[in-house]
Amino acid sequence: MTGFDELRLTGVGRRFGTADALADLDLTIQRGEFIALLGPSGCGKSTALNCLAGLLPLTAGSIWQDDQRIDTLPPEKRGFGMVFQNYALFPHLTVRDNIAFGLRMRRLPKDEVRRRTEAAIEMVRLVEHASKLPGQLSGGQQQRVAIARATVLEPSLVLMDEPLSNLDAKLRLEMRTEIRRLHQSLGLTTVYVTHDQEEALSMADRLVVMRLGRVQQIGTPEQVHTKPATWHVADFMGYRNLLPVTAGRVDGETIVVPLGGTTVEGVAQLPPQADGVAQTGALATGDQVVAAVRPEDVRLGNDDVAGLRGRVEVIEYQGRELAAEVVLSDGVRLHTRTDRKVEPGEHVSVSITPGRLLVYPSGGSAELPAAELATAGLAV
Amino acid sequence: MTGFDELRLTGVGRRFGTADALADLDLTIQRGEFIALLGPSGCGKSTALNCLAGLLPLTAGSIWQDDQRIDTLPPEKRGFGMVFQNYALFPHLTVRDNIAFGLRMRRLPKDEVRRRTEAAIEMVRLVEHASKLPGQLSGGQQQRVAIARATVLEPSLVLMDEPLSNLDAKLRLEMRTEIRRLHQSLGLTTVYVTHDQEEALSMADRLVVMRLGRVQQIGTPEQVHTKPATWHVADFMGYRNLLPVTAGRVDGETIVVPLGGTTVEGVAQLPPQADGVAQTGALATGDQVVAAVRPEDVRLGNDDVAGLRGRVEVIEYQGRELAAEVVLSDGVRLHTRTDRKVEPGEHVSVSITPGRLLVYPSGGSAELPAAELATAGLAV
Amino acid sequence: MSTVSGLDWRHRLAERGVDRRLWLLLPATVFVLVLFIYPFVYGLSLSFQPMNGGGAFANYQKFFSDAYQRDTILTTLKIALPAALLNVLAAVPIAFRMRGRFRGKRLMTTVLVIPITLGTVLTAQGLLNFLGPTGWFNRVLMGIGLTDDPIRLTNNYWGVFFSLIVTGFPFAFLLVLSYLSGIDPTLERAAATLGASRSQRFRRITLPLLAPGLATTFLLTFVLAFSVFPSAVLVGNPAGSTRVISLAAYQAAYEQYDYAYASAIAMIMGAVELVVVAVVLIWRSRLYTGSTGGKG
Amino acid sequence: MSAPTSTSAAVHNDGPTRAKGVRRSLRATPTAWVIWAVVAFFFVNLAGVVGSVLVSSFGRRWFDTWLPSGFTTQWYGEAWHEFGLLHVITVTLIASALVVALSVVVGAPAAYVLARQNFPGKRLVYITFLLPILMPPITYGIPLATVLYKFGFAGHLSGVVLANLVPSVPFVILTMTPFIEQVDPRIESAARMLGAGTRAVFLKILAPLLVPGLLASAILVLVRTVGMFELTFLTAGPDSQTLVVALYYSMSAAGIRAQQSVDAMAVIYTSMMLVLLVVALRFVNPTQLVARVKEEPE
Amino acid sequence: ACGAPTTGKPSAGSTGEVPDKPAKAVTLNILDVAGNLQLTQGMIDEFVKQHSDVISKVTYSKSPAPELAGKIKAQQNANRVDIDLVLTGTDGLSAGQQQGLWNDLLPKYADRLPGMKDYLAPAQKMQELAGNSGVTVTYYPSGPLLEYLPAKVPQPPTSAEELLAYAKANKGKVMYARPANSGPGRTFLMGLPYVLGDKDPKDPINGWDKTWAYLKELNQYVDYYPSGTADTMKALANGSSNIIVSTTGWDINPRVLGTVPKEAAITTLKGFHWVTDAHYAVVPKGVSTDKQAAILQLLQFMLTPEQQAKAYDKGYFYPGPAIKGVELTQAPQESQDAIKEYGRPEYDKLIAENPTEVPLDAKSLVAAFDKWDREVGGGKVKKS
Ligand SMILES: Nc1ncnc2c1ncn2[C@@H]1O[C@H](COP(=O)(O)OP(=O)(O)OP(=O)(O)O)[C@@H](O)[C@H]1O
Ligand SMILES: Nc1ncnc2c1ncn2[C@@H]1O[C@H](COP(=O)(O)OP(=O)(O)OP(=O)(O)O)[C@@H](O)[C@H]1O
Ligand SMILES: NCCCCNCCCN
Ligand SMILES: [Mg+2]
Ligand SMILES: [Mg+2]
Repeated sequence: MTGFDELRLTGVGRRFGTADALADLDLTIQRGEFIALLGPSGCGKSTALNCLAGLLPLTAGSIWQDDQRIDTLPPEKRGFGMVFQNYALFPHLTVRDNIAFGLRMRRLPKDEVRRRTEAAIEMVRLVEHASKLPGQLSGGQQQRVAIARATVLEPSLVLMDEPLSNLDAKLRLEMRTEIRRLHQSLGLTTVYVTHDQEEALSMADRLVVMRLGRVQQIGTPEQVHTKPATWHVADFMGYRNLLPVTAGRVDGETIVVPLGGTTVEGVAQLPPQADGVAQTGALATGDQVVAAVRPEDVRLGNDDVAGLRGRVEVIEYQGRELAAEVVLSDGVRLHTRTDRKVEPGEHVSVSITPGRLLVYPSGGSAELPAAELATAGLAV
Repeated sequence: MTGFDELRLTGVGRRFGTADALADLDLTIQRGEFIALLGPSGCGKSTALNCLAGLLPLTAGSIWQDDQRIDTLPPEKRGFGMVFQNYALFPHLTVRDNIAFGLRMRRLPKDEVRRRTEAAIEMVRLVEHASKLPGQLSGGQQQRVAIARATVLEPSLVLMDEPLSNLDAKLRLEMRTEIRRLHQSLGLTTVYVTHDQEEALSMADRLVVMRLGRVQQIGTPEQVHTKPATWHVADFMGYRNLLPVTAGRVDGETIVVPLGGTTVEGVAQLPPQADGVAQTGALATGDQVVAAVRPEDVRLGNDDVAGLRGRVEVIEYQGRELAAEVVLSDGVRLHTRTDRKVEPGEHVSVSITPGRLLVYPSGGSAELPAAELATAGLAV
Repeated sequence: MSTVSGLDWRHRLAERGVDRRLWLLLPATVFVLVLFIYPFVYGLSLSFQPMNGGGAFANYQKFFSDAYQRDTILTTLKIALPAALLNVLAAVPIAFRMRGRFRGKRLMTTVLVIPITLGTVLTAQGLLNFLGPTGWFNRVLMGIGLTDDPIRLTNNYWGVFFSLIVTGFPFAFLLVLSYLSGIDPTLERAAATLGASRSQRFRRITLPLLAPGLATTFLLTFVLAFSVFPSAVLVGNPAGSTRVISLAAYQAAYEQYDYAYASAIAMIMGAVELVVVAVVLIWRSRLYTGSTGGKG
Repeated sequence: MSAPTSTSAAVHNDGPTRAKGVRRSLRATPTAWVIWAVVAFFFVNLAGVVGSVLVSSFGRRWFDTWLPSGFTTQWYGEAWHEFGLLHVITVTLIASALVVALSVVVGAPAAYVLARQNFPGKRLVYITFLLPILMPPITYGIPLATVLYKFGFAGHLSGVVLANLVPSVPFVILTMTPFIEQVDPRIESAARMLGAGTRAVFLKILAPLLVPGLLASAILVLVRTVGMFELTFLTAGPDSQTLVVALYYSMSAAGIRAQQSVDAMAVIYTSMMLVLLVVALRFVNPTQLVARVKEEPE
Repeated sequence: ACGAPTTGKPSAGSTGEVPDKPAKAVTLNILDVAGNLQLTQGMIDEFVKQHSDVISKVTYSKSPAPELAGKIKAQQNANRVDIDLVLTGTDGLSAGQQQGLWNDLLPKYADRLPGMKDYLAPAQKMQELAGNSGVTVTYYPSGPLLEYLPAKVPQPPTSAEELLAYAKANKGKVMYARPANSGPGRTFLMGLPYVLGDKDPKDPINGWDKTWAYLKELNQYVDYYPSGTADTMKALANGSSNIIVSTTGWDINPRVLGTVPKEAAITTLKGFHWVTDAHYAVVPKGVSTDKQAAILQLLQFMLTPEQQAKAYDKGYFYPGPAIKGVELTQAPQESQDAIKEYGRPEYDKLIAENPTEVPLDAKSLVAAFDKWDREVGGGKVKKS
């Protein structure tokens, strides 16, 4: 089975017992696209990949490759490649043989197998380890074998389940580049699961953000990053400050919310429509809403400026910048980032980058559980 | 075996066949310290943890807990806790029983076991999954079980091998906080392997940076981050631009190196002395050196400024900022980060934050292999 | 420091596999030494004390110089090797198919294992009854006109062979099935995503991981088949084509009451088995043995 | 046999889509058909083998006909009384339970070391454990019995148990070794890190993971013990004869015995084994394993 | 000689003078390796009932004969003999004699066993064969006989030649079991030299030329040799064989049991001699003198006519009694009924009119088996 023009998942679902690990997944993947699946741990990303690969039978929906229905095809007939989250290396085969396995299955000429295998080994920087068994490798080395094994086949669709999670930052960058390079030079289609937003943002053409087995938002990195469709997505995309408040004045897209004894202006957001783009409107004064803002968009200034004010509590050194928690006068705790040298206990002014405070409908108290708020680091 | 005042590793080494996976590790860990082990994949981090835990016999050196030599004690007698890189969950036990296992081994009263287990389950947010078997969990869920299982015992020393690698950013932050909290509230001593620099920098009291089985630098996060001891450490710490050049004029700490047809000033670095802190001096004009600078310290400006100039080649969207590769007039390729909107092909001026270009002795060509440079993304 | 070098010594030993875990060997070793090796050495020395005089090796010479006795080795191998091979080879694909989940699987497994309970006597009686000249099998054959005269399937090589299959197959099946269950199915799935067909997955992944277990299974089935005694007598032709070596030993011991000679024959029997076993073990030691992912 | 339809991947419930979709489970390969045909053939014949004995054991007289000319349970009654089978069966059960338990307790740790560790002299140890399986009891049975009589073990149940342990312990060692090799040592490491000593590692971690292996070797040891005539005979006292001694007697001793009576003994023997086996399989299914969980959650 | 860790001296209490009566009632462990209990258990139980002051309890066990010697040897080497009385055929008896396992009861205690004086003449010969350690308890003339179904063989062969001719004409229809595994088989083997008039019927290696030649010729018309008499009986019953070899016991008892049709008949070959058989009681060395005393009393009890009459059984060892003057009418009713229905009046005549011979001694017998295995039974291999 070679290339395809598009891959369509319609209403794909997978149930374990009574729990839906994946539900109602509708997604069309164009040939050559790089799709990243994102979402909290346990949200169904691996399940989705497994369904696509044919390793888990669907409990609902269907998968179409162009006009052919493929969800009943066994995995080996689909011709997709997969990097397993737990690698699933063949313990009895050396690194080299693990990588060559797929090529051999295709009965390629010996020469070509050797050539391509060696190239893949080099790509993942395992030349000195090529004759070891998986059990003799470090975690990151194993992960690289898994990557090489799946990509050496240059399959029409590569499914990667957190393929870089055990690599250090430097190697991760390099591998990212390699994966992008492979993707582009061979015109592969890639579905990539990652928990690393930066990875997702920088590599993917489109992101699929999931939660509890359901898609929350599908969009370009920029869309998802700047316009999260729900406060859950915002939460996940690094809007670490999620404040359940009551909407004040609403004026078109602009909505005023109370904060720190005063009010700030936010941009109203509405749940996405079918086309996957967030729509505005329909938020009214008095609604329970969630205001979301990233730490980077909360700026600390000198104490003497008017507006929001707070006291620095916890600070954490993070490379160039500091992560600081600031408690406002109304007790709301804000996560911020700053390159100023601040000390715990210091009083500071706080300003929010205009247009970067997003306001979401809360979706009812059931949708905004206290526990979740607490875990989001928010003092209610 | 309960608390200790210090843990001393002297000359610890571990050899597999003819290859040293770990060599000459000297490290003294104070009670209550949080030590992070950092280094490229395969550098011996897990090996070091395994040696400490007693899971791998040493081939050299010894380990002392206060005045007692412990390297021949079996693991269960050392009373350390460990999060395994591959989790190593008990496949036949539910999440709850996995976590309770250690407590049961201690023959704690049933009540206490239950109480502490439930608390740990809650800590890692697995309440709904407590009765599942590991095989029914997602990757991240498994990893959380591993964390809970090791920490619920509140051991005198916790060894964690990339415990957060399979968690999404948000959960990772939360778990980090939990781990720090445990560490502080119980006064645990923690040795933490991570490939995530930010994690290492933000959590650890001291970092141990390793390479090829050997320690490269031991220091506080700030020391390691701003004064990497060798260009290898620099490389690893995100100094993505590593330029092999010939030293120009040397003036105390200041050293002039050629770049992009002109010259720039850098800060001379020397290999660390025994105390682990980098020393300066002794670099001479004409030496082969490596200049290192982080992408964040390479700023792009308008085309009209004098000085370094280049053309933007690849750009990559990374959340708020862009990662751009700029090719200078002499063909050197620099990785930069910018929040300006630049386009591929655009001509820009390039400036380097003063004092942020570090210059290292190259250690001879053997120490600066071409391959490694290539993998560092550098066009030679 | 002398204590330190003492400890280093311990690391070195541990590296070579000598550590306190070896104590776990103790109970079994003591047990075997006391209850087996000690009596066995008597048997061995007895074999060098021929009842009717002669040199120490007289019994061995007697055995090898008598074609009637010597041939028992070949006779036994001719029965035991094919039977053991067939048992193992048949068990593999069947066990392999019993892995997935399907309705009635438990029943199937149980039914396949049940013949293990038959024992040699029931098997022998059953074979004699069923395959005998007027047994159901021949009745059916003659009934549907496949043959006019009953075909003889007992009191010859085939009788013994069948009895070894009936008793040996479930044994092999049970072991193989259990060994198989320890192999992580994810590995096969990984192979499937790499384009390996069912049979390729089996050959390249499952089989190699199963091989150490297969070696052991073969060994045990072979040893059981090699020492076949009651069925060689009951359903075989004990004076002729199924005159196996254990029968020769039995006759020496219990018909001629020449225990020394019997011991010698039994030693030879053990030695022949040992050769086969050694070949298998050497082969096994070259296989990958280790975690197969299924239990971790 | 319903098997062919359930071979390939008939592993999941029929979802709503499956009705329309290709029935994957029906695509049994030709190999599958051949295999199941062979299995079916095997079973038909096996049923014939077992059935003919069963029928015969209830037959009054059975000459050149499809079935006996009459049915009776007299053979069972006679065997039962002649050998005091109630007692014999009790002894057999106790002896085999003890042998199975002890051989696992003694054998499993040794298997563990052989599976996990390379140490000098390992080959020698291995051969030593192999020998009792290779060597027919003729070579060591009588001296072994002497030793056991000397120390007052033989002549009672304890002698029977000890003597049967001689081939059983190595048997457990041999069968268990590959099972232990399959277990990832890191699981054990994890347990040790949590403070589990060797005993706890064995009981809490290895034992559950090795259930299929333990079960398989226990069943096999059981079968061997229940069927081990020579060593049992040599060491048994009048009160510690096992069923196989009675069976061998009825089969091969001098004197006249109705064919049906031997068949009845064999059926009794097999029924006892069958009960044991079914009980064992009831409690532990050899294929219902940890790995299963990974395979198909449902 | 069979290599045991220790070679023990007889344990205390097993040597010395045997009292007339045990100091207190003993428990006896009796091992039967010959199927003899079928005949004698009634006698023993009766004794215990009547003399519970001598024997308080008996435990019976049964085992095949060949392994017997090893077990006793092991016990004696360890000085712990727990088998007090063994009931055996000639094979077990002589195996034990070769190994020196048995206590000599004779002639020392002959006076305590007056019943031995009444042995039938052939039983007396069997007793002589037993030497000093065994006491004959049951006797039968055995065979060789030919057994057939009159419906299938209207004119049974009456001489060796005729048998051969019949076998030739009816390939595969004459059958006997492998002598080493079968009483009738070995009786046939030992009886042939008399029928054929061989040089030395007691010397199978040098004196049986005609016998071996005959057997080899017969072998050409025999399909296979089952490994037990029972299989030949079955073959006769189901029609896959027409003529098998038999003995008196194997003729009557299986028909009683229903394994062979009642209408089966027997015949003999011209010039045949009975090759007799007996069962013995032996006492292993190491049995305490008290127990020996009890055993002597028991044996004497068993050798009384009333008890011996139980040996008629259901024709199992027909006739069974070893001593003179035991009539069928003294036997239990059940026994009488069975023999009345299935017994053969012609046996009395056959027994009275044909000479009896003792079987081969153990060594010669083993040699004969070996030769038969190699040259007759083993000959099959090349043929098929
Ligand atoms: N059993 C073994 N036999 C041979 N080499 C081994 C064995 N175990 C580890 N190694 C090698 O030792 C080196 C160090 O391995 P280790 O697992 O300590 O790396 P690590 O720093 O934890 O890497 P990672 O970040 O990828 O997990 C690696 O190069 C690895 O290949
Ligand atoms: N075999 C199973 N039985 C029951 N529940 C299961 C099974 N496999 C997965 N699940 C559940 O399904 C949900 C989705 O799992 P999945 O592995 O797809 O998550 P994920 O998005 O990949 O998470 P992670 O990032 O942690 O790997 C999880 O809550 C998990 O517990
Ligand atoms: N494995 C040895 C079984 C011994 C059985 N003895 C049977 C005696 C046959 N005459
Ligand atoms: Mg996952
Ligand atoms: Mg590691």
